[in-house]
Amino acid sequence: MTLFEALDFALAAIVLGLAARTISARRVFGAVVAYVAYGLLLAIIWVRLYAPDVALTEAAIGSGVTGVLLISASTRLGPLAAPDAPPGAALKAGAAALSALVAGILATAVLYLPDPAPSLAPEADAHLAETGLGNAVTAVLIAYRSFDTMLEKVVLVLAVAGVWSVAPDRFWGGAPAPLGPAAPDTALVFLARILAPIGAVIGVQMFWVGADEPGGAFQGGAILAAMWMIVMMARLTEPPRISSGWLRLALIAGPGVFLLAGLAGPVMAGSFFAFPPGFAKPVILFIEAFMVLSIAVSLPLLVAGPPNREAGR
Amino acid sequence: MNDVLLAAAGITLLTVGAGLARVLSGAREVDGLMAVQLLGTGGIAALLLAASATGVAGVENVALGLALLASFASVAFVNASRTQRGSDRGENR
Amino acid sequence: MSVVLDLFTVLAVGLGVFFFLAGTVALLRFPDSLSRLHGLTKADNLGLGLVVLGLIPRASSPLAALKLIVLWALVQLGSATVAQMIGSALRRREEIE
Amino acid sequence: MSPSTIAGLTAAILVGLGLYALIVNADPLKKLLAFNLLGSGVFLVFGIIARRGAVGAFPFDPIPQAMVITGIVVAFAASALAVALMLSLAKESGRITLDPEGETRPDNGAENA
Repeated sequence: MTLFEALDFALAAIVLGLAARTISARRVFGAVVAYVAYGLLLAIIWVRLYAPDVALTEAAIGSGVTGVLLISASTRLGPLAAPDAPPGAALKAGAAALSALVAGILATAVLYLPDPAPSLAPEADAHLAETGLGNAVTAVLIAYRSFDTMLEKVVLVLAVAGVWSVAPDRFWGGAPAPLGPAAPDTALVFLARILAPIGAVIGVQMFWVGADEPGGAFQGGAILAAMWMIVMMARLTEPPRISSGWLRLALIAGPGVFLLAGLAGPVMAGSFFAFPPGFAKPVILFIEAFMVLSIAVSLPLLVAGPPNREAGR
Repeated sequence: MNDVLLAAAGITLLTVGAGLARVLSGAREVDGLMAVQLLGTGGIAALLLAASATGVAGVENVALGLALLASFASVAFVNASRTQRGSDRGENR
Repeated sequence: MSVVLDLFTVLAVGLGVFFFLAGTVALLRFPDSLSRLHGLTKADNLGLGLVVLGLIPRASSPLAALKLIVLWALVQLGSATVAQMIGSALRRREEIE
Repeated sequence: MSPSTIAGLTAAILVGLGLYALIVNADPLKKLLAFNLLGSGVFLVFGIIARRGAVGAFPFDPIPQAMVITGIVVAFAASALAVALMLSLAKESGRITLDPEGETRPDNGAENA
């Protein structure tokens, strides 16, 4: 066994240990701490698999923003967490057997994947020049599989609408609960004041270089979202009222602009979601800019939850 | 030289990872937060070492993203533990 | 010249790794939370700082080197704030109990 | 063993762990965590398929990777919706169990770890 094999095994063991800790921790708080650490290490495994784009997304959304969502949920639900009756031994044994079976089938499938593996990489590369992009992952997201990505933005809008819809009628149009305590740490206020502007610049830069290097609309948008959230956690700003026009416009800007560009395809380039040849890169970056806006707005709103104050306040 | 850097990356990651695993098996929640913080910094160091050794494009961008978010989850945790303790005792601080 | 620089890199990175090790040991061995916090912040500050210092000679361009330094500064800002917050949370807990 | 095989086996175990916890844990928030673990295991399988699709100068197949990126965002959106539903369930009923008889049962211990 080489040194690097040993390191890979050790990394896998720690990741699995953290996963086990996540599901076995008695209190949700401890479980979420383990989950955030798990997400961090998973991002490093993604780097090992030559997937820096995914690693960034996993670190920002899978670990960071999801962690904040779960931790704030556990705070609000914590006092209510009445312990349920523990599951019976039969249920545990059955679940263990089923899980072992599924894991076994999956492991077998992984070990007997066809060799040589099928790959679309040459096709993706062959048409990369037509998009004017250098990052094949961005090309897949915005050009080759653009319909998927557009609908995925629609899912985000629907999720925000779904979260808002659980609010009682009298709070409709009001603002969600604040993200931090009434008197935040002064150190946190300082951090938010310094970090947020720098982070905003880096987020925009990450979107911009995403055309050619790892990065892109999702990663840049997620970092901008995190910066807005840290400003709200320091109580420098409050979550906006959900009736505000700019907010709703920003939410639908991503899928809206994407859809319009797709509909303009038949006129400009001959088919739906086709971009005019020679002019594809500016169109792609234009669409992506609005996607960044929508992602940066929708992720914090999903974390903030339904409105809990009346619209007048 | 590159192998030395990669080995350093691996050792750093395993050290902080093992420390975290050890701490989380204990009962002290605050220590878990500290260990996650150390894991974040160690992970960034490991990524930078790996980026320098392998020259794979974009790894240092991942490190930059992690650096921005390093404090993010911990801030939420401390805020949450404050709110939790406050509500346990029916007070705000 | 490059041998000297390589030696410098190995030395600085090695020392950085040592500090991560020291921080982990502090986390596991120190008796109370405040001293664990103290040991930890020293370690991750110096650990990452030395690793960055060691990698600067290998940076492909001055801009890449600057990026490394900015990254280190960001981590410092974040971890110092978190340490402060954890410290005052511990303090409040002591006052209550 | 290659890094992608190790990651693939890790993914299989993650799916198993997530599925087990999803069935066994009664607390909806823990179910949500388990669901996220299961999901990241599935994403990791996509990741190794992308890595195995390395051809020539390309170190990975970009199509599965792009699908994982959209997948992570959708998983987060689903988690946020689930949290909102839990919070409103808690507000309506004052408890967060999915068990309709949970309240009438004797409170026999927190040992459901």
